[in-house]
Amino acid sequence: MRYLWFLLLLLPLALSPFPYYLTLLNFFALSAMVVLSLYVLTGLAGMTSFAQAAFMGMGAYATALLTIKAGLSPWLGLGAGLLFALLLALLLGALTVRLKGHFLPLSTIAWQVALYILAGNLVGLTGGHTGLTDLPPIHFFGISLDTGFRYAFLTLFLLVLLVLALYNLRQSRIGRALLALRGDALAAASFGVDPAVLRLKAFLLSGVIAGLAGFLYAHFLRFVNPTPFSLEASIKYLVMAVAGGVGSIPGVMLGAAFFTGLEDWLKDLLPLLLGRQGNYETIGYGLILALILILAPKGLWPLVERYLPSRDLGVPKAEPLSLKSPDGPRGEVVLEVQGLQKSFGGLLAVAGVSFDLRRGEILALIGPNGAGKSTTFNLVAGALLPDRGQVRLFGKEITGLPPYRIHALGLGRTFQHPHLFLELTVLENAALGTYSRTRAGFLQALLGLSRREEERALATAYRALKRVGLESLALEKAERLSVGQQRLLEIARLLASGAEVLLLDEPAAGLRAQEKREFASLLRSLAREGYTVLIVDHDMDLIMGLADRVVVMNYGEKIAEGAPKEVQRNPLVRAAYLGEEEVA
Amino acid sequence: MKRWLVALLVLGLSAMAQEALKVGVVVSATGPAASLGIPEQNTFLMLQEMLDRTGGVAGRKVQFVILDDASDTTQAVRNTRRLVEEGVVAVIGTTTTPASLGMIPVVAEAKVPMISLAASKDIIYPVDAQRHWVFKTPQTEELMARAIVADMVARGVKTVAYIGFNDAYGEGWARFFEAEAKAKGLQVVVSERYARTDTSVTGQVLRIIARRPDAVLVGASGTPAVLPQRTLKERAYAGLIYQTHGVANPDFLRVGGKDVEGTLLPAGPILVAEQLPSAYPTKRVALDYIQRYEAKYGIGSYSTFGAHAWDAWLILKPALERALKRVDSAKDLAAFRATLRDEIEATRNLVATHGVFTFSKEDHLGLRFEDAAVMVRVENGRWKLERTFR
Amino acid sequence: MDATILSFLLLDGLQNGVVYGLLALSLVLVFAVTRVILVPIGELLMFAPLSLVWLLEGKLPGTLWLALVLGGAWALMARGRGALLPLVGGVGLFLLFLLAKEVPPLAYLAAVLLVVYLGVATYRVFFQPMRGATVLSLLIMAVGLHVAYQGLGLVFFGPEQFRPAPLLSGEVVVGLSWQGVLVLLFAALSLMALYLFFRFSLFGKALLAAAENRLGARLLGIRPEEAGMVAFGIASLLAAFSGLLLAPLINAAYFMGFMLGLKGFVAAILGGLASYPVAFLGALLVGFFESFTSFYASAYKEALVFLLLVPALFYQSLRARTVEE
Amino acid sequence: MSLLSVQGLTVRYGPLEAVRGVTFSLKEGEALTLIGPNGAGKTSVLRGLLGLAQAEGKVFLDGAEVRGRSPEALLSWGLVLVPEGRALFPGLSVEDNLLLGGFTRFRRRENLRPDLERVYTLFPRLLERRRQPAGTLSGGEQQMLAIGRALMARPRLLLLDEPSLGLAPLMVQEIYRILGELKREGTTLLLVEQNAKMALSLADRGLVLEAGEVALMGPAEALRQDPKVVEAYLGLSREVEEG
Repeated sequence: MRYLWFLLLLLPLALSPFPYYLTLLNFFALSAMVVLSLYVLTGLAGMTSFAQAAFMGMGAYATALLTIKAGLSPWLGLGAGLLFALLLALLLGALTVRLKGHFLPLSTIAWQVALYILAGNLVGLTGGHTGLTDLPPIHFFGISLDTGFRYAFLTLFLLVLLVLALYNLRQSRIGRALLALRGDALAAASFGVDPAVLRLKAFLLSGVIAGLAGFLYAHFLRFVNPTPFSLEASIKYLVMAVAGGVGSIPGVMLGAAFFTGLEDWLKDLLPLLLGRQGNYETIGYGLILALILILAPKGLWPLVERYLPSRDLGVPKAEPLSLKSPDGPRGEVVLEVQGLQKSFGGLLAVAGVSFDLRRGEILALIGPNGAGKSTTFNLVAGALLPDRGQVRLFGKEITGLPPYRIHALGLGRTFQHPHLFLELTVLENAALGTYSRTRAGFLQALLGLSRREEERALATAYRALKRVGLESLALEKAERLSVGQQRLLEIARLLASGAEVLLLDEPAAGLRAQEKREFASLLRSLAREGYTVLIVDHDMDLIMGLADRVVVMNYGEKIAEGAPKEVQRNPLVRAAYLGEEEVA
Repeated sequence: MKRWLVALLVLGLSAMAQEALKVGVVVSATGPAASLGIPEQNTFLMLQEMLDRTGGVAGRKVQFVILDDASDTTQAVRNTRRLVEEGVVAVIGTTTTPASLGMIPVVAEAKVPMISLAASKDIIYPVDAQRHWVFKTPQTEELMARAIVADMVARGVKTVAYIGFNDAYGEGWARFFEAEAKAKGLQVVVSERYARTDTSVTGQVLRIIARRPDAVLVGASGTPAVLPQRTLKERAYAGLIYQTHGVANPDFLRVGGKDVEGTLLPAGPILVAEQLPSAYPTKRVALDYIQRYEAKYGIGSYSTFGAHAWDAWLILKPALERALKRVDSAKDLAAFRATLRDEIEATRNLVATHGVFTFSKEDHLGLRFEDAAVMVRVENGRWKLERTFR
Repeated sequence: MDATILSFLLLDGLQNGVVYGLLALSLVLVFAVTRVILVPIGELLMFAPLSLVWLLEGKLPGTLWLALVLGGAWALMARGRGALLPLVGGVGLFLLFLLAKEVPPLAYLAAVLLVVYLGVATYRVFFQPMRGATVLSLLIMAVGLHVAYQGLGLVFFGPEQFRPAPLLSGEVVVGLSWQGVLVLLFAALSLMALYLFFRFSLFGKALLAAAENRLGARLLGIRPEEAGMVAFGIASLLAAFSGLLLAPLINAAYFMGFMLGLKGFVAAILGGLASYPVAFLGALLVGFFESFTSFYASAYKEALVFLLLVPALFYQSLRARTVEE
Repeated sequence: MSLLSVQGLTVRYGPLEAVRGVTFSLKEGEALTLIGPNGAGKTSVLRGLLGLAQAEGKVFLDGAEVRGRSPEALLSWGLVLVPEGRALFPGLSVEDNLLLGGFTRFRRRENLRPDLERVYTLFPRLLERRRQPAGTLSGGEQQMLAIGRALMARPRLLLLDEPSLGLAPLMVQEIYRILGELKREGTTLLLVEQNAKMALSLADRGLVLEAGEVALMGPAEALRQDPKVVEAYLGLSREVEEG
């Protein structure tokens, strides 16, 4: 299917009688590369950049300087261009990817403006605003790519390769992790994703892609000056991406094609409509953009996509990854919590809680709303930093480690509200669990070298789905699942991750009676296999029949611990739950 | 699909207008250079009307295909390719230097003659394989800087400060003016930049005043050139203030008002056509243009920029006539374009509004300093001829 | 540098800074209430003096037709009783413009009302239908409108600058014109008015409430679309007045607005897009910084002004609490 | 005639049904409580009722069907919600928060002073802190403020979502004392609670929600004694089947 993109290479042949349309085609390809870099950044990683044109500029100026001033081959220029774009991305990324929310896009505006002015004023180096002329054309096996026709083959070929590479990326563990990161950094981190590092890598990739577009731009125009690398240009690319639909590859490509064509089309049309020459394109451009945003807030592509057949991936058949099944003596202490304390503002949410978790048991942490259960849970899982106290996993201190490190040691968690990625399939959601058990990096993913590992990861995920009984829904989008199924999917994701200690945060909330019973029996059988479960819940009905031991909390303190029956009779517990008169 | 339709439409239209000779025009009708580009565009619209009335060139209709580049390089290149494809015999434009530079490889590749309307010498110098196809009508900054520096020297100026746009225009002027000034023994004490959109240049002006230069040159175009001058006045700067020919439009006087009284600037002679001595070669042609332009767009509406466009046509028209005699444009467009280029290069002593053009293999500007520049002073809200260099 | 230069630079920075400040306040207000980063505020600012110039020359500016068209769209979208406001407003505006030709006091009023009407209509027609969209989509919409309005500005007013006569001419002292004093006074006055509005008027508080907690405000009957209209109204009002007062000093033109808006935006970000006083102080900082960089390194001025953002963004990002589950 | 009548209310979040076919009604002056464990759909009932979530089913106020539900429209009828999490304006002062509670009435040029005084009489603590930003109040005080703010709108029917959530027991008792007082004054209450005992001690009738459906409905006293309710909360008798 995806190889159909190679059909784009037929376009220059079809358009060869119309050199102007070849030019448009080249510009489309260049814009498409830049918006693809935005796809990586915004569509996958959830960051927004107003500095893509600056990365282009890096690629363009690097090759211009090398080829004009040093007389070197454009191919060396390409290397230099990519390197410079990468260095810039590294610098900006290191400084900015940790910025939160809208701070990141705003800081890219600052970089963009600053770099533009730098390019315009370092006259000796960059030729200033006037620019550098007379770039040599690219030679390819002795053929000079000096016409729009020939150049279109190069740009389109690279574009198609890029598209395919990005499809590979999207289908890989990295793509999944990026999407997860965009939707929910905490959930991603709890499956071994280091958010800052992965974001930085996405930023680098995006910068390099834009740099490549810049290189191609420079040798196509054979002239560089700062205007094509201005804030306005960056905004234009962002507009293309968002209007087309930044969440998918065809979406951004559609945006690039639409807006590349639109301006010219408006140039033809508006004078006819208005009976006057010139000046009206920008107005029409702005208004059409406004219309798209109002009528199709997610971009044009989702409108088109509806009418396209969706493709069926099929069930993975490869050999699952070899995960070590839980072993070790039952009853051995796997998780040790000592004197945990955490306060928010002045409020002491957890006041010195200690308990042990033993292999193969189901321990329930219960208590009324606001008792500090969830906080305790998050402290153990690494989502919060404790003020005091210690947590040891398999005898190893994990206090204060980030979630992605803790996960690697064999602890997995679910969330109070299922943290799933609704636009991904059930299978992909489960496969996210395998992130820390797989190795492929960005480069392997892009080049499609991680396919085997990927298939095994999917097979692992599928096996986990089978284990919880969701295999029939594997290819559905996760948004179609009921609450109960979502909870099961979270468990499947845990199982696929190879974690042995499962921390479940209110897994039964919102389940119907029958679902609860099934859920309970699943947990019990997991415990029998040697998994260890810590469960936080309100649902006494479930807990009392399920847990081996219960720890009861109220007002941040542990008020009781023991077998369910004992705990039920504890007057402190009754008071806490039913609001019966307190027994002092 | 849509592109095909458009392409077919374009082809169809061109088939219908088989008779017409198409001349491509790229101007900056929007964007930062719009104040220069719009009079150029107006001139072509006016020319189109005239040609439609008079029946064109050598019995052939002429159609100007005018495209706006929004002062943007990429857009200019796209426009140029488009014009080339639409079968234009020549391209005129564009308004700004960087965009014109960007167009050069395109016209060279397509082998179409081009007449730029932008300032920089880089556009036509050196005449290499690519610039073989490129000519231009406006005076270069180098030429105008020569006029300014000559005037400064004549007035005994020793030290001079420069403040110009932070763009290609300001940069080009800084480059050529500072070189020329140094060559003539002037000392450039400070060189500042500001943006067209700046709302204040107090910092730059204070820095200039602190160096007490004998004269200040403002390297800016259009009404934004007023701001530094007014700030200099407000800060009681008493020295001479020079502007470039980029301000030679009525709006500069309108916005500048009292603040720009006494400003000195080099300009194409057309700016003060009426005041030129009757022997001045360009006077008649210039007055003719002014009269036509004002008849269409109103009294006092003409600027020197539109006249560059007019000059381009004055050059192109006889070249077209000559080329039409040699080659049939309908049969062999490529040959016609090449011939047209040769005929443009063969232009000798062509009297236009801004000077007398004589092209050669080495010189694609073709203007002589003596004819092409005069010094003008603003007096009582009007342009006053200060001196000619003849 | 000596004391004279220092004082000139400070004065210059102050005068620019207060205008950025007013724009920053408008941007913060609009962002807090509607999550829109109002990029076209610069165009609104420029429309006021340019429309005024046209009126004083006895011509109807194109902005009037733009406002009326948007008002018509607003009326269509509002339907029912909601259409009354745009319809009555539009007719009133049109009549006022007919009366205000070459009548300076009326022309000033007309220019202000035009921009306010245009601002509110912009919200109703373009942003209100997008409620619930992401900040990024809203930003892209704002950018689209900026592009369209700037294009329209060129069509309506041509490429050159215009300089309406100052309300007060002459200089108080060297370096400070009476018009400049007027700008400072207006800034002080609007600051006070805004303070009083938010401090003492329940409507002002309702606006703050809508910005602090949308759900809470809805539950109390503060309609988000009304709050949005008021926020846009106030922002356009400030922009219109700033534009009218500033134009004689800086020469108004269609292309002048964007940078002004962007600098106000820088200031608003310095204030974290949340704090009014910090945003205003940030604006003064931008003004001073700009003034001094234009003295020391004029070519790199914009670069330096924008890089001023980077440490501020870092500080705010560090301060912003980690988002918990 | 009942003040509020809800028929077949179904609330959806995307494909999820959080509430299925819930029907109940409420007479003037009555207090009804919706109880049930977490995730049972209690809050969703309120959201659906107010038009804050996608909902089907009919809602009648004073016997007239409400169409085009929105919080603003229902507010003008006198239906006021104290939401979970309270949705206060933390940067505004206590008094400003209260005054904004009467925003719609203020627009009708009604005097808010007497109401303000009434709230201060009910919650003397708020009077002490009237100049403080709401964000600096303790949890209990914030809950008082949220209720006080709702009272400023002169509710005919006051909806409260988990007013005891996260509060210390003394504070919970204080809040319920005040709710009792409001009830005596004739305010109709619809109370969503997890704290079943507390809620049932206040309400006239109760409705137990389980997995989005009505499991039990009846007089509060009866529910209080009903072992099933205790069971639903503490799971005292039922054993989970092995499977």
